[in-house]
Amino acid sequence: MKQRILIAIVVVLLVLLAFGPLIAPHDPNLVDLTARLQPPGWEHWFGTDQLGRDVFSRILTGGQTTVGLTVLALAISVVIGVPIGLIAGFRGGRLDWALMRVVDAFMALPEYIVAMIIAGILGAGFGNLVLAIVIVKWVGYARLTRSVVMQEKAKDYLQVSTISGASTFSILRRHMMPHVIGPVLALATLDIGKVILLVASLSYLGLGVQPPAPEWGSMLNEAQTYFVTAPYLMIIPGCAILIVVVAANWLGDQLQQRYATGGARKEDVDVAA
Amino acid sequence: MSPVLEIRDLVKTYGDVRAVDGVSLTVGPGECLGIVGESGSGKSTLARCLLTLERPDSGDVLLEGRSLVGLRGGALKESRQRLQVVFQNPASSFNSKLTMFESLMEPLRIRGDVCPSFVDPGTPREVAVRLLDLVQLPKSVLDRKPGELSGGEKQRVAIARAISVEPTLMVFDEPTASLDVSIQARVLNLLQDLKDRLGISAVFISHDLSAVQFMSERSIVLRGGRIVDEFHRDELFDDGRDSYTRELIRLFED
Amino acid sequence: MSLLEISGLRVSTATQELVHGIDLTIDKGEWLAVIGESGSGKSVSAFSIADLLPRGLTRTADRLMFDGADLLTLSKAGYRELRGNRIAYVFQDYQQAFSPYYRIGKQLDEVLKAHTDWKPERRREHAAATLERLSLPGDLLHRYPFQVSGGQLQRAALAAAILLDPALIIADEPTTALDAVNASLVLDQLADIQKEKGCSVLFITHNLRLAGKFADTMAIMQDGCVKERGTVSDIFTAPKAAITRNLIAAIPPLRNIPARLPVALEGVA
Amino acid sequence: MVALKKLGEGLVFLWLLTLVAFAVVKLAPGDVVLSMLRIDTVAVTNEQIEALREELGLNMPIWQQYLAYLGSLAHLDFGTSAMTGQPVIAEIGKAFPATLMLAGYALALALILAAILGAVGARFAGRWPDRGVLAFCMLGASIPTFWLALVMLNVFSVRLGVVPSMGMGDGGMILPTVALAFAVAPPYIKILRNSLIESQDLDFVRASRSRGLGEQVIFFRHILRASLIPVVTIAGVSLGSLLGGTVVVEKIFGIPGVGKLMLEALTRRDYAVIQAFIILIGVIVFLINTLVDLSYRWLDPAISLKGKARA
Amino acid sequence: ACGSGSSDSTADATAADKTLNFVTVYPANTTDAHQVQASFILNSGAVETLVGFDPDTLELYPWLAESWDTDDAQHWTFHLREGVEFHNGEPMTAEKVMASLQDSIDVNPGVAAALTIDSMEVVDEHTLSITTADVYPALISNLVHFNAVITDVDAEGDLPVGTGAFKFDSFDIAGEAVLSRNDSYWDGTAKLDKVVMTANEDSNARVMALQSGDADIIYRPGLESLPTLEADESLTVDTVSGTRVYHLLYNYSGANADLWNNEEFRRGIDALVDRQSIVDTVMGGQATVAYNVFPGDWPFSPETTEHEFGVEAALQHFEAAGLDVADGKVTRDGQPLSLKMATYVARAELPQIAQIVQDQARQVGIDMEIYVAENIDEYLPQGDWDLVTYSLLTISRGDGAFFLNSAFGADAAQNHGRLDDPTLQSMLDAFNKEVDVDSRTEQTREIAEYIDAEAYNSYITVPNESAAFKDTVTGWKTPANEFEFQMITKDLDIN
Ligand SMILES: Nc1ncnc2c1ncn2[C@@H]1O[C@H](COP(=O)(O)OP(=O)(O)OP(=O)(O)O)[C@@H](O)[C@H]1O
Ligand SMILES: Nc1ncnc2c1ncn2[C@@H]1O[C@H](COP(=O)(O)OP(=O)(O)OP(=O)(O)O)[C@@H](O)[C@H]1O
Ligand SMILES: [Mg+2]
Ligand SMILES: [Mg+2]
Repeated sequence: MKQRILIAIVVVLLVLLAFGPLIAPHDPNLVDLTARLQPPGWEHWFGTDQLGRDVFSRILTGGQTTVGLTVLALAISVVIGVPIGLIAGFRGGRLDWALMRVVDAFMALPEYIVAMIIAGILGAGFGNLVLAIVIVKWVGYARLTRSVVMQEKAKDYLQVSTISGASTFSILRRHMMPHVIGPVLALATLDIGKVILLVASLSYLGLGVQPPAPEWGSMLNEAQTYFVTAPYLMIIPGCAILIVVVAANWLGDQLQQRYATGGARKEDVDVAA
Repeated sequence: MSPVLEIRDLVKTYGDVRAVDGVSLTVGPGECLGIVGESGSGKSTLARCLLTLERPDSGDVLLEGRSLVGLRGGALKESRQRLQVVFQNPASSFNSKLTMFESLMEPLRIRGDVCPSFVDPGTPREVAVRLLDLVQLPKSVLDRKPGELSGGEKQRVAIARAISVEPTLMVFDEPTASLDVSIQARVLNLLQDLKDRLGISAVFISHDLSAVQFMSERSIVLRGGRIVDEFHRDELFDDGRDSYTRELIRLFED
Repeated sequence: MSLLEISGLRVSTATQELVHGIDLTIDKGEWLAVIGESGSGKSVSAFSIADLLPRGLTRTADRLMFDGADLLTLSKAGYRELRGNRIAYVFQDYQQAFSPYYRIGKQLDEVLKAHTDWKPERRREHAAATLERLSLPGDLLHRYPFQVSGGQLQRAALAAAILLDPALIIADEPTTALDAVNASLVLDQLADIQKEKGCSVLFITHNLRLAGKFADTMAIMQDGCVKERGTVSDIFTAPKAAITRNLIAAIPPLRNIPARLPVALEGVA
Repeated sequence: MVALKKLGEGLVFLWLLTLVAFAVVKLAPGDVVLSMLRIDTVAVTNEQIEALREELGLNMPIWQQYLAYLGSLAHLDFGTSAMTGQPVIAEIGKAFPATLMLAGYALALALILAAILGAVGARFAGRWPDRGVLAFCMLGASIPTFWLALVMLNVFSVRLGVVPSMGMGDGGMILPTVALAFAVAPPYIKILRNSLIESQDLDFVRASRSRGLGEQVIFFRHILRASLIPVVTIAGVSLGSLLGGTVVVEKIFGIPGVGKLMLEALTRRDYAVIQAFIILIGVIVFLINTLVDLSYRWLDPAISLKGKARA
Repeated sequence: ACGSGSSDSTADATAADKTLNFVTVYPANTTDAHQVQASFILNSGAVETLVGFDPDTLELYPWLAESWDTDDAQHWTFHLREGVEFHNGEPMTAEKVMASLQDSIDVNPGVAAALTIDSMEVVDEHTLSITTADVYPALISNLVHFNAVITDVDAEGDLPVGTGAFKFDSFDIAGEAVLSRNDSYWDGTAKLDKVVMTANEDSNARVMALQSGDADIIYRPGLESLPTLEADESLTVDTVSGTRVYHLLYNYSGANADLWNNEEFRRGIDALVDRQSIVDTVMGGQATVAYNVFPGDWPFSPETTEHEFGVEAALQHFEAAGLDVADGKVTRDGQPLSLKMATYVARAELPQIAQIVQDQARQVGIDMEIYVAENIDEYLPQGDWDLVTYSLLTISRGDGAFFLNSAFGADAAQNHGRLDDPTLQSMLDAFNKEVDVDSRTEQTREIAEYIDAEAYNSYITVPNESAAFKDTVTGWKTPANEFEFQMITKDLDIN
C-alpha cells in the first residue's frame, strides 16, 4: 500500500519533470518588474522572484535542467566507468593494479572538493558542471563494476565458458553485463540524489548553471540575498530538491535491495555511493 | 594405444605451497581415471592445470600427444574446446542471470556446432531438449534460472552441457560432493551410463573413495600434491597398499 | 532411563507448520542418529530443544523433558544455564563455529566463565586439557579460527561443546562441510568421548553410512515427521519405510561394485 | 613486507597527487597575475601583465614548471601564496585548526547520533521507532547541507536568537556542527543499524548463544565487533562528504577554515594554495584510509594474519 | 575619580572602556599591509598614507605628507609631517617612509605599477624626493592606494605598525582584529578605547550580527534588508552615493565588431537599458541613474544628458544603423540578431541587470544569451562575447585617471572591448602628461563628454554605499567605497 503511494509519487514527479514546461502557467523567464518578490498567492502559486518571474513556472521548467544535467552526467559516468571496471576486474593483474591506483587517486580526493575545484577553476556553466560531475563520479561505477566482476569471476561458470572457447569480450557482454546492470542502475539512482545535491551546493557557491536558465540550484543561489525578506524563494526550490532527492533515494534503495544481494556486496554499493 | 591425456612431472606452487608436486599420469582412450585425496591434497589444482585454466610451473600436459602448455590465442581456444569440466558446486556452475537454455547451449553456440552426433539434429531448442533427455530432465527446465532448480538438477544440466560438445577429455571435480547420498547415486549412475555410451575419456576427482571406486577402473591417491598410491579397482584390498590408502579404506568400510 | 523426552513437538512459522508433532526419546549414553533429506525438519527440531529457534519460528509440544526438568516452563536464565553446560551443540559450518575476531582460547574461556566461577588459571588448564583430549595441538588456543584447518576447527568446536561434560551433545550435520577423511576423524573423536563420558548424542545427518557406523539407534525423518525408528542393526537389516530403503541403497560399496547403484524412484532428484 | 608495499603504494599515490595538483592548475584558464596587479584598483596594461607572467615563470615549458614544482615539493616547500606573500604552509596551518575543530565536532556528534539511532533502529527493527530512524536517514541524506544551515540560521539565530550567528566561541559552533552532523550521520546510522540486524543472525552469534553465553556478552563482544567493520569502512568514505560539507558550512557561518581559504584562493587564482590544498586533502584521505586499514586489522584479525597463516 | 583621560584604576577603566564592534565585508588575507588584498587594514584606522582622500569632497589632502611639489610631474619632493610616531614609538622619518614605499613596491606588483617610482632619495629627516619613470601626474592620487600605506617595516612581529589613531593589539586574519587607542596619535586622541573589527562576506550574516547586538556598525548591509533595518528604531542606516558605476562594455573586436563600431547601433542598445527600473528593482532604490562615466556633481562630471529609453527609440537607432526593422523587430539580412552577453556573480546585481536587458532586447527581437563567467577578467580577453555587464570604480582616488587609462587605453588591461579610437587616445595621452590640477579636471570632463557623445559604453547606475549602526554610535562617516578610506577614525564614538 505504502509502496504504491510512493510509486505514485515518483510517477507524478516524472510526469512533472517531463511535461513541466508545458504545464507552467507563465513564461519562466518573463521579467515583470511591477510584480517583484510577491509572496505565494493565487496569481503566482509560489510567488515571484526578485525580477518578478513566476517561481512556480521556474520550478517546473528548472527541474528539467537540474535533473537533465544530473542524468546526463551520470550516464556519461556509467559509460566511462563500467567498461573500465569490467576490464580491470576481469583482467586482474598489473592492468587492474594500475587502473585501481588511478581510481584510488580519483577517490582519494573527496568528490565535493574535486567538483568544487574543477567548477571553480573552469568556471560556471553547464558543460563544466557536467565535466566536474563526471570526473568525480565515474570512479564509483568502475569500482562497483569491478567488484561485481571479481565476485562473479570466482564462480565456476566462467571457467566453463573459458574452456568452451568464449572470447573475453563475449564473456564480459553475455555473462558479466547482466550482473553489472542491476547494481549500477541502483547506484546511479542513488547518485541522482547525491548529484542534485552536489549541483545545488556548487550553485550555492556560485559555480552552478547560469541564469536566467531556471535551475533549482541557481534559483537557490539567487534567492540567498532575499533569504530574510522573502524566505519562500529559498524554501521552495529547497523543497523541490528535497522531494526529488528523497524520491530518487527511495527508488535507489529499492533497486539496491533488489540487486545488492544478487550482485555486489551491499557495502560496495553504499561505499561507492 | 596412445594415451588421450598424459601429464609429465607437473609442478604448481602458490607462494610456498607446493599444491601439485611432480605428478605424472596417463589416461587411455575411453578410460576414467579416479583421483582420491583429502581436502587440500592438490586435486583441483591438478585439474585446473590440465584444463589450461592455470599455467603450471613446470612439467607438461599432453592432450592426444599435443602439449597444452604454452599455447596461446586460436590454438589454445581450439585445444580447450576438446576439454570439458563439471565442477563440485552446482550453484556456481551457472550464471544466475541466464536461463538454463542459454547456459546449456553456450559451448555449442561458441563452437558454431549445430548438434552433437549422438542426438538427432534439430533446432537449438530441440537439441537442448534431447540433451536434457539424456540426463533425464524435463524440457520445462530450459526456461528456468539456476535459482529455481535443485542442486542435483543443476548438476545434471552441467553434465549435459559438458557432453554436448563431445569433448576428448572430461574432468569431474567432485561432482557429487555437495549432493545428498540419494541424489549422488543418481548422478553417479548417469555418469556411468554416459561414459559407456559415448566412450569419453575422463578424470574423476573425489574425496570419497567409494564414489571413485564406483566410477573408475584405475585410480590414484593424492596426498600433499604427490601421488602416493595407484591401483586398479580390483586391487584395492591387496596387500602392499600404501598406508594412507589403507587408512582411507578403513574410513569407508562399513 | 531417558535423558530427553520429546512428544508431540511441532514447529511452525507464522503461516505454516514445519514439524508435525514428532516423538523422540534419548536414553542416557545413547547415540541417536536422525536421518533425513534436506529440509525434512531435522535442524529446527534440534534447535527447539534448547530454545534456539531463529526469530519467526515457534515451537509447541505436549511434553519436553530433559533430565527430569520440564523445558516447556524453563525460564530464559534457566535455558542459558542449560546451554553449553548440560546440552551442547555442534553445528555444520565449522567456519562459523567461532567468532572470527577472537582467539579460540578466548572463546573457550568465555564459555567456562559463563558457567563456572573458576579462576582464570584453572579455566586455561581445563581448556588446554580438553583440546588435548581431542588430540589437538595446544597452541590452537592462541590461534584465530581462520588460522586452523577445517578438520581441526570442527574438532575445536567439538571441544567447546564438551568443555563442561554435557549430558547431551546435539551435533547437527557436524561433518557435511568436511571431506570424507576429516569427517571420519571428527566423528571418531566424538565416539571416543561418548564412550568415555557416557553422555548422549543426538546426531543429525543425511549420510546413512556415518549413522550406521557410529549410532546405536536411528530415526528417519521426512517432511516434518519421523517415519521410522529403531536400532541401527534392525534398520539396516530390515528397513520398513521406503525412504529408509532408498537411502541405504544409495551408498556405493567398496567391494563387489555394481554396474548401477539401485535407485528407487526414477526421475526425482 | 606489507609495510613496504604500503609505503610503495603511498609514494605512487603521492606522486599521482602531485600530478593531479599540477595538472588541475595548468589546465585552468587564467592565473594569479591579474589579482597580483590589483587590476580593480590599479590601471595596468596588457604589457605589464605579460611582463609579470614572464617574471613568475608562468611562460616556461610545462615540464620545466612541473619539475620545478616537484623540486620545491621535495624540500617541503609548497610555495608562497600570491595573495599574501606568506608561505602556503603557514596559511594552511593557520586555517587548519578551525576546520579540524568543526569536522571533529561534527563527526563526534554524527557518531553519537549513529550509535543511538542505529541501536534504536536495530532494536526495534521493522517497527515504528525503526521507521522513524530510517526516515531521518532518508531526510538527512536528501537535504542540501547549505540549505539546512541557512534555514537553521534563520530560525535559531535570527528569529529565535538562541545562538550566535557567527564566530567560533560561545556556542557559535553549535549550528555549524549540527548542520554538518546532520549531513554526515545518515550513512553511519544506516550501516550500523543494518549490520546490527544482520549480525544478530550470524552463525557464530548463534553458536555463542548455544554455548550459553549471556546476551550482553554476545552483543558487546560478538555482534558489536562484527558491526563495527562496515562502520569503519564508511568512515573513510564519508570523510569526503565531511570535508565537502565543511567548505559550505565554513562559508555560511564565516568560519575561517581551510575550506574558506580554498574558496578564496579559487576566486583569486592563488594556485599555490589550491595545489597545497589538493595535496593536503589527498594526504589526509590517505592517512585516514591507512588508519581505517589498520583498524580493520585490529577489528578483523583475519585481514592482518591471513597472509601469514598461508605462508 | 575620573578626571582627565588617563585612568590608572583598572576597575574604573573597565567600566569606562568604550569598545566598538565593527563588521566589514572582506577579511584581510594577511597581516601584511603592503600585500593584503582587501582594504581591511587601511579601514581599521591603524595606518595612513602620504596623501589622504576626503570622503565628503572627494578631494585629495595632505596626510602624512604635509605638502609636495614638483615642476615636471616626474621629480617630486615630499615634505613629511613632523612629530609623527609609529605605534612602536619610532619617529616617522623620510628614511622609514622610503623603506615602507620600497617594501610595497617590492612585494606588490600592483603598487609598483600604480606608482611607477624609478628612484627615491632621502633629502633630510622629513623630506623625501621621488623620481617617477616618466611624467606621471597621477602619482599623488595613486599614493592613496591601500597597499601604499606607511608602516614601520623594521618593526618586529606580524602586526602592522602604522601611525594611525588605533593600533593593533591582536590581529587574527581569520577571526577578529582587536585595536586599541594610540595615545600618542599626532592628530589628537581617539574617543574609543577599543575596536573589535571582523569581516563577513555574507550580507545576511552581517545584518544578523547587527540585529543580535553582536555588532555596533556593519558596512554594506544587504540591499533587501535595508527596509527592515530602517524600520528598527534603535538603528541608523546611512547611505551615500558610491564611486562605482555599473555599465555595459561592448566588444569592438569580436565576431560582431561591425555592429558595435556603428554608433547608431550602440545608441539602440543603450536605449534598451531601463535605468530607472534597474535602480528601482534590482538596486532596491539604493542607487542613482547614470548616463556618463562620472555621474554626479564632482568637479569633472560632465553635464548630465539623459538618454532616451524605449523600444521605439531603440528601433529608430537600429534602423539608422542600417538594420531591417519590421513589426517592431530588428533583423539583419533577414536573420534575427543574437548576441552573447557576459556577466558575473561577484557583484550579485549584475546578472540581474543582464536579465533585465535581455528581457528588453527580446522585445525588439534581439536574442541575448547570458553567459555567467566565473572570473570575468579572465573570460573577457578570450573575446567570445558581444557585451558585458561590468563594474569599476570610475572616480578612483579623486581622479579619473585610473578608470580612463584602465578602460580606454589602447593596451589597457580592462579595455576588454579593445576599443581603439585615436582621438580618444590622444586626449588620454595629453591628460596623462598634464600637471596642472585644474587643467586635469577640465580634460577629464572633456574626455567623459566625448565618451558619452560616442556612446562607447552604456553607463547605467551608481550603487549607493551604506552602513548601518546602532543609535549609540556617533562620528561614523560612510565612505563612498571600501578601498580608499579609513572607516575607524578618531572621531568615532559610542555612548
Ligand atoms: N589460488 C590459490 N592461491 C593460493 N593457494 C592455493 C590456491 N589454490 C589452491 N591453493 C592451495 O593449494 C593446495 C591444494 O589445493 P586444491 O584446491 O588443489 O586441493 P583439493 O585437493 O582440490 O582440495 P578440496 O578437496 O578442498 O577441493 C591447498 O593447500 C590450497 O590452499
Ligand atoms: N527461519 C525459518 N523460517 C522459515 N522457514 C524455515 C526456517 N528455517 C527452516 N525453515 C524451513 O523448515 C523446513 C525444515 O528445515 P530444517 O533446517 O530443519 O531442515 P533440515 O532437515 O535440517 O535440512 P538440511 O539437511 O538441509 O539441514 C525447511 O522446509 C525450511 O525451509
Ligand atoms: Mg578441490
Ligand atoms: Mg539442517
